[in-house]
Amino acid sequence: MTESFSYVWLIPFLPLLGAFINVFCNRNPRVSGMIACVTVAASFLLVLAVFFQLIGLPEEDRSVDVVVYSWITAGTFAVDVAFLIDPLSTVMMLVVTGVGLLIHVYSIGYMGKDTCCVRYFSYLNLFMFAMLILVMGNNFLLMFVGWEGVGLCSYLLIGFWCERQSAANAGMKAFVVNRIGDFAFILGLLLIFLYAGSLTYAEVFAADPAVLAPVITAVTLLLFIGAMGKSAQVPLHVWLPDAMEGPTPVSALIHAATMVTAGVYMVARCHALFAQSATAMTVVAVVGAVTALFAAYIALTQYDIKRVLAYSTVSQLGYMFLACGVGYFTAGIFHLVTHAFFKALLFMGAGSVIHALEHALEKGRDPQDLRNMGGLRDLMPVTYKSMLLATLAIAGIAPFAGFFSKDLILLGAFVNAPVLWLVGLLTGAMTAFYMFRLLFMTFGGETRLNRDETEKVRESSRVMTIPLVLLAVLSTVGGFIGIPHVFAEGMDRFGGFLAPVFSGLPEAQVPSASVELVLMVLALLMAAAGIWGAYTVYIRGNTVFDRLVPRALYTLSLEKLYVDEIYDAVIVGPVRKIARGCWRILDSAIIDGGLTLAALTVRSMGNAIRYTQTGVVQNYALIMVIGALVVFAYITGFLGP
Amino acid sequence: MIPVSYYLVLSAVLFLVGATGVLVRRNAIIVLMGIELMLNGANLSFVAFARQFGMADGHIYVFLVITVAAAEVAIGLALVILLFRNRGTVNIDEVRSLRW
Amino acid sequence: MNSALPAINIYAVMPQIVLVSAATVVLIVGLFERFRKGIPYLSLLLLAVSGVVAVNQLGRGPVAFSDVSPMMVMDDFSLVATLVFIAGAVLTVLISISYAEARSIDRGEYYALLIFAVSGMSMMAASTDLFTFFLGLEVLSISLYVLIGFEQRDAGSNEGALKYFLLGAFASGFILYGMALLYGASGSTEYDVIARTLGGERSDAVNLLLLGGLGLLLVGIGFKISMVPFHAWTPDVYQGAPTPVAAFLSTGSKAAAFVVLIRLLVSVFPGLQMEWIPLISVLAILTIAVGNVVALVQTNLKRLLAYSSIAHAGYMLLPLMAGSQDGSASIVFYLIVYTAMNMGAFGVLAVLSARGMPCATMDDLAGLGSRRPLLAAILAVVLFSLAGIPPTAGFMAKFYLFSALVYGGYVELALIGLLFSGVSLYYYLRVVVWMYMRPAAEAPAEAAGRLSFSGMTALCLSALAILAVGVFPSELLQLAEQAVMTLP
Amino acid sequence: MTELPYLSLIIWLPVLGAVLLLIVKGDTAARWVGFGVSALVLVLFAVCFGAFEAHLGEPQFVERMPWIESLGVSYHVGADGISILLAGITALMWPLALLGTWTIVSERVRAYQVFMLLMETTLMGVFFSLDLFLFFLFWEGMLIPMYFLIGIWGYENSARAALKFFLFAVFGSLLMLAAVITLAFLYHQAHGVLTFEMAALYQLSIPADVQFWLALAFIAAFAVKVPMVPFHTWLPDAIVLAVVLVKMAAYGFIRLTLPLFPDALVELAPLMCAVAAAGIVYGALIALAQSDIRRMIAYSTISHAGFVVLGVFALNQHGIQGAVVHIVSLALSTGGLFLAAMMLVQRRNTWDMDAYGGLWHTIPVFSAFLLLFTLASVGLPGLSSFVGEFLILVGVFQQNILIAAVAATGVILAAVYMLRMYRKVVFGPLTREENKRIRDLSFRETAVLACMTLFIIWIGVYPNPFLRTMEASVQKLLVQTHRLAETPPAGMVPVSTESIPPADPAGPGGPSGPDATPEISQDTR
Repeated sequence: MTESFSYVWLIPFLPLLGAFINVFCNRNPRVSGMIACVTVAASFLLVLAVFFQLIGLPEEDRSVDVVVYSWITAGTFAVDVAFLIDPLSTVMMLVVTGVGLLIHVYSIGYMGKDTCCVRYFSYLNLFMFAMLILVMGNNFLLMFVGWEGVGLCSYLLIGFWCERQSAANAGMKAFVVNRIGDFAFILGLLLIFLYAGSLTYAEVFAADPAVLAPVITAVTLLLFIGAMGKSAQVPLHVWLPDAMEGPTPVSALIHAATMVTAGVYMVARCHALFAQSATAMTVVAVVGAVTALFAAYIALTQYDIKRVLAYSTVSQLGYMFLACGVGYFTAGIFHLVTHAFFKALLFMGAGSVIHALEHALEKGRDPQDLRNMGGLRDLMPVTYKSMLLATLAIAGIAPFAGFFSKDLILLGAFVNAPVLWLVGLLTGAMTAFYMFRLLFMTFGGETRLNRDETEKVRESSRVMTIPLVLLAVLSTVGGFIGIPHVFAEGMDRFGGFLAPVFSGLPEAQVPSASVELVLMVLALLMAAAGIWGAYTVYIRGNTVFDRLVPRALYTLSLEKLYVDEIYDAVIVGPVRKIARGCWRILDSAIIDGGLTLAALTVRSMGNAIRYTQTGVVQNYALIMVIGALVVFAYITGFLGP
Repeated sequence: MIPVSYYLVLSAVLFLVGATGVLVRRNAIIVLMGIELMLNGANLSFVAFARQFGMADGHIYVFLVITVAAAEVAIGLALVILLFRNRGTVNIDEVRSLRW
Repeated sequence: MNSALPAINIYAVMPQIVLVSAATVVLIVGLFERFRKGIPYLSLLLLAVSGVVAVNQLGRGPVAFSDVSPMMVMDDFSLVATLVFIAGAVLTVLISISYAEARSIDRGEYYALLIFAVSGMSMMAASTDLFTFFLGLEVLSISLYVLIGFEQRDAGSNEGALKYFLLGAFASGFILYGMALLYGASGSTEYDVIARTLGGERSDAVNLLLLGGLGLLLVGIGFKISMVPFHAWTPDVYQGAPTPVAAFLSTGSKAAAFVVLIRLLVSVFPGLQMEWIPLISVLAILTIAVGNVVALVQTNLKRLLAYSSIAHAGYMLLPLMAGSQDGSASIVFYLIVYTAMNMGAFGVLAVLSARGMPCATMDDLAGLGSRRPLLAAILAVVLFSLAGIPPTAGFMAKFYLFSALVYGGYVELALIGLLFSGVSLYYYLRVVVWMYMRPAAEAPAEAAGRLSFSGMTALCLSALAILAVGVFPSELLQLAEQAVMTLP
Repeated sequence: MTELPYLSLIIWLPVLGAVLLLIVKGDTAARWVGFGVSALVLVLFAVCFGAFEAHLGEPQFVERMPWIESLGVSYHVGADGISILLAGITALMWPLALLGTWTIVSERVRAYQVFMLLMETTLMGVFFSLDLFLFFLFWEGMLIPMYFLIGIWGYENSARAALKFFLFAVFGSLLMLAAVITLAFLYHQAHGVLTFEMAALYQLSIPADVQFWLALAFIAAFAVKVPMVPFHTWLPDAIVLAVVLVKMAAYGFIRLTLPLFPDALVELAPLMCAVAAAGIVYGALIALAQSDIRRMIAYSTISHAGFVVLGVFALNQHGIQGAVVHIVSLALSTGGLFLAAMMLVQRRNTWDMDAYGGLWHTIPVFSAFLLLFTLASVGLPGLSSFVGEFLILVGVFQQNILIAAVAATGVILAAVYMLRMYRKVVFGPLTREENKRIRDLSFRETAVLACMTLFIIWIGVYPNPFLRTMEASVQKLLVQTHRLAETPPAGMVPVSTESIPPADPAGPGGPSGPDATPEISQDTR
């Protein structure tokens, strides 16, 4: 059994090899992209092989541990480098390598002209390696390796144009915020090891619930804090919008399709633990819902095309956590997959636009600012059409991919926590609004480019548009892998495939078919309302909302609820002050100063005694006599014992 | 017969007078004399004790001490002369260039 | 008194006789101007001869000068001490040669007095009677008075000599008075008799005399070893004296006084332990403290070494408290090592100043590491040894000394001593800082030419000895143990 | 076991090299001699390591001969799993350091090589000594070369720094000396034999209160050198050799403090853990406020050293093994970081972070290496530090969850200060004219850093060879350490039977939340 999967180590290894070759053996920018793509493609093929091999197995055997070597062994602590092949990891591998491959190809077009593209592709390959380690690892520690590895690549890629101060800062912010999550994650791992005595999934999940019972809430919450960092959940979301400083394909790959979903994957992977703690589940669901709403609210007013998408990503990730929190892990993963399709597509489309405008716009005009766009529909038809499909998908319009996954989530929320369902519904409307706002401002209406600029705008090259088209197809039909029961019994292939993984969970409550249908219609209506709103405002130029919505609400959204400023004031500033204080006051003044004072005291004693040495011989004699008298008096008993 | 303690007291007084002389007189010659006085105080004790014990060694010691003292004084006077040559003074409290 | 002449064993005083004769020969030969250049080498030869004589007698067991009234004894203790003195004198002669020539004090008397001083010290070491001790002390002191003031034209030398003379004679007065009291208490000045008196029943008056005598002796000996508060002369005299003489003063005369102190406290006055142990421990700690703390603020090198020598005297006082053979042996070992160290330290200064290079303050040493690498390296070794850092002999000596103290049950004293020796590092290392880590302010106008060969020989010998003993101390340790074996 | 006295050769060969250096003329020749000798030591060590039998846990390659018999001192050396690892990293680092500073040290080259070789001797001596006196001798003797290395080849204010360091170190070791003597004395009292053999002294049973004071004295010596807050203020001025000292001092803790004073540890270990954890945060915070690269690295070392101490005083297999791995990795990562920084400073002559910026495009190779060392210091999984840090945390977690949590915040802060440095130095716009002309690393420099990188990655990816080497020795040490103490050696027996706390009566899944962690920590004890 295990032997038949013994090749899986190649899956992460090949991209690593690609990175290695690009770093050490290759100086040619043209070849670098090829190397990167070929290695990822090879990985993708291997993943497909894994997938089919897995399908060929009976359901109960679809979980295979492949041990590569023993990694850390110290006393009772033993962790292997070993991979877990099961439906969940296979789905993730498919998404990572599949979407990753498309983005790699797209990158050739997007980054091919950059002087540093060798470096770029090696980072990208390194990222694939880390991400695959994350999803394939069969224990928490290996997951953590990937977890930090993707963080590192994210850091490097966000700061890819490091000569820009803002990029450098954004990279660091991403890494540090992630570290805060990782801190909790590590503590979670330590707690697990302390109580369960192992970090291997199989052993931890199979352990007697009583073993972890005393700390299960703590463990799951700590793990979830880690997930919040990685998946940019409120309040640790602040790094993701800034992360848009990186090249756009990076945003597509890392900050939309794969890395940010690691948190969701982790929660799903640990469903056995989360399910044991009602508190943790509630927290996950509430944080997810709040994040979804919160980010959607901010996205409503942003003008930077990538920032809108970034907040949208945060919001969609919120949906996924909401799904997990209400026990619909399958739905969460489903949304993860469809989101990977359409959000990658959206980013790549945005990249295509930015790429075109970069060359066209006059100096000083921001190619990412929606206010500098408009009317690009005819100039960039492929981009426009694919983005339209993706926008429909994310808005949850049937029968595009997002509809099915989001529907399942809302269903779960409705069954378990109606309040959260309302939040989700509202968010859906907002999502439709801001996404169509983006679409209309970019492609619709009158162009805001001047004539010279307009003439320079070109549709992107094939190498960029083909991935767009492919993803557009996936965004359109991707939802059909998980058709709900109401429409066709037994067509939920996706749920069926993942079922063995989540088999340990209690059976989910399913409302009646009619309720389900009503919910769908409601969701669709909300989406339609959002689209209508966007159309009214941005195509028709109706100012009805300006009058309806209080100014403060608008500003609050535009200024991203001042979260960065609050952090600066509450955390960053004080920490800096404390650090300086520790240094200047505690370290320099008190500790070092105290030592100096001690030294000075001794020295001044020395000086005091030194100046009794007057040079006058009779003084010396006097000292002697006094000493002699004391000695004499003492020893003959006049003085002492 | 004068008891031995009288001699001892006298010797102690001599010793202390000599020591006081060393401490308070500025003239190097007189300081030297103070030291001689101290030694003689000790000598007196020796003699007194020797007399009390009826032994000769104490007396012999005194002779030896007197010889040693003479040698010391010779050196001392030479040093004082050198001092006078170098500095033109025999006041020892003015000799204080080596200090601190 | 016995009417017959007491049987005399002339071999018992052989080393002293050889030394005195040697001094006399040097004195006489020194009268002839034409031998002037050869005098130091003659002195070296004669010192070597006396050394051979002393070595020859090692291990022969105690031999008393006379059965009736021993006066002096030749045992391993006195022989080892004599050998240390001779070694110190040899080194002193070696570093004196160029120094004396440069200062025009290279006269026969200089070396003769040096050997006289050694004979005095040897006499002190061998004495078993307060009176021979006193005579040895005076021979030593009178030689030193002259040696310190040997640079007649130099006001500093003169002042130093006068101070040492006045205070030394003052201290002699104390010693003599103390001797008188002890004589009064026991009817004799022999150590054995005094010890017996202490051992038997004794009246209050006798006890008072004994205690007073001991106290006054301690004052006098304390003066010689620069024990606080009888130390005040040390820096002034070291600073004023010709540098080789200061070296000799800081090693030989101090060692001689220590040898006597060991003999007195360990074999004569153990009966009064209750009285002198607290006293000596307080004074030892005071000595260590004052020496180290004041040395911290010194910039004049000779004064710095003077205070350092005060501090070292303090360390050496400590194991007396242990009262064990280990304790005495550790002092002997320390004295040997200390002689090599201080000879090295003063020797470097002597060699430097012999070539007209200024070496009064630390500033003068700036950049020595690059100007005179060998000399600087030697001084560094010596200073690290003085500080007690392995792999130098200084560390072994300190280790042995503090071990003895701890084994004697005085952990607190050991701790205090160790802490102050930590303080001492500051000033030793400051010298190293100046030598290696400060550039010379301006290239000093040095007299061109090589450093004196003899001086460098002495310095290399010291440094090598320090390192060798630091790594292989066994032989020397055994010697020290053997030396104290015959002490009761 | 073997024909050659390998350990003595390893210890004394550098001294021979130093003597040889006194003869050779010329800077280049001196460099080659220094490098050659240290490389030879490395080769010898490799042979030794190859013959080492890890499963034994006993000292191997033992040499023993009488030395100072009257003091009960013998020349007794041997290597067990812990010492061989630490000696190994020393043997590896020395040729690399000499090669790395080939041109950085351009003044008094010969003396530099001499002192470096002498220091190698003392370090090896410390690691291989099985006699307490011998250990102390090497321990103290190291101060001399170290003093000169800091004082002469250090950076600004180096003379003062050297003096400060020396005083700190000596005060610590003098206390230890007193304790060493006392130990021998106690042994003499109990058994009538004067000896400094560590193995013999381990067997000594000492009253708990005496143990307490002796342990404090030993700790003082080691804490100063690690350095632990608040005995650290010498470090920022004398950073040059910080990494070496961490190694030594931690070794001292492991080799001496633990097995000699088991009873005292019951009281002292939690205290040490707490101080170490505080030090981690404290050092990291101050590193955060630095704009001088050297001082930043210094304070980061203080922080990392806190981890090492924490691991040691976790008193279990995980903690100690983690500590040793962390020491090794510290030598590589912080050593590499500092070496790289020195190379940069050699080119630009300033330690101020703000004087750099935008180096990525001018000197990419350097930037890549600096990144790697930065990440290793940050504790990125897959690189060496992570293994050590994680094992340490595993170890400490079993003792006290709160302390472990505090220590783990160091992980966050490390990322902040390290990346801040990296951002300032390498990222950002290239504004300064003089930064545009910096040369990238030469082949020699690249080779040195690449070699360190290789080991960093090796330990990160496959640390088991290292862990296995010391496993048996650490076990033996723990048996020794816990012989009298009441706490069972956690981590040595299967966790399933030992470490699982009794089920919490408060009930599973109760809304205890993260606040419950302090209570848990009490439960587990």
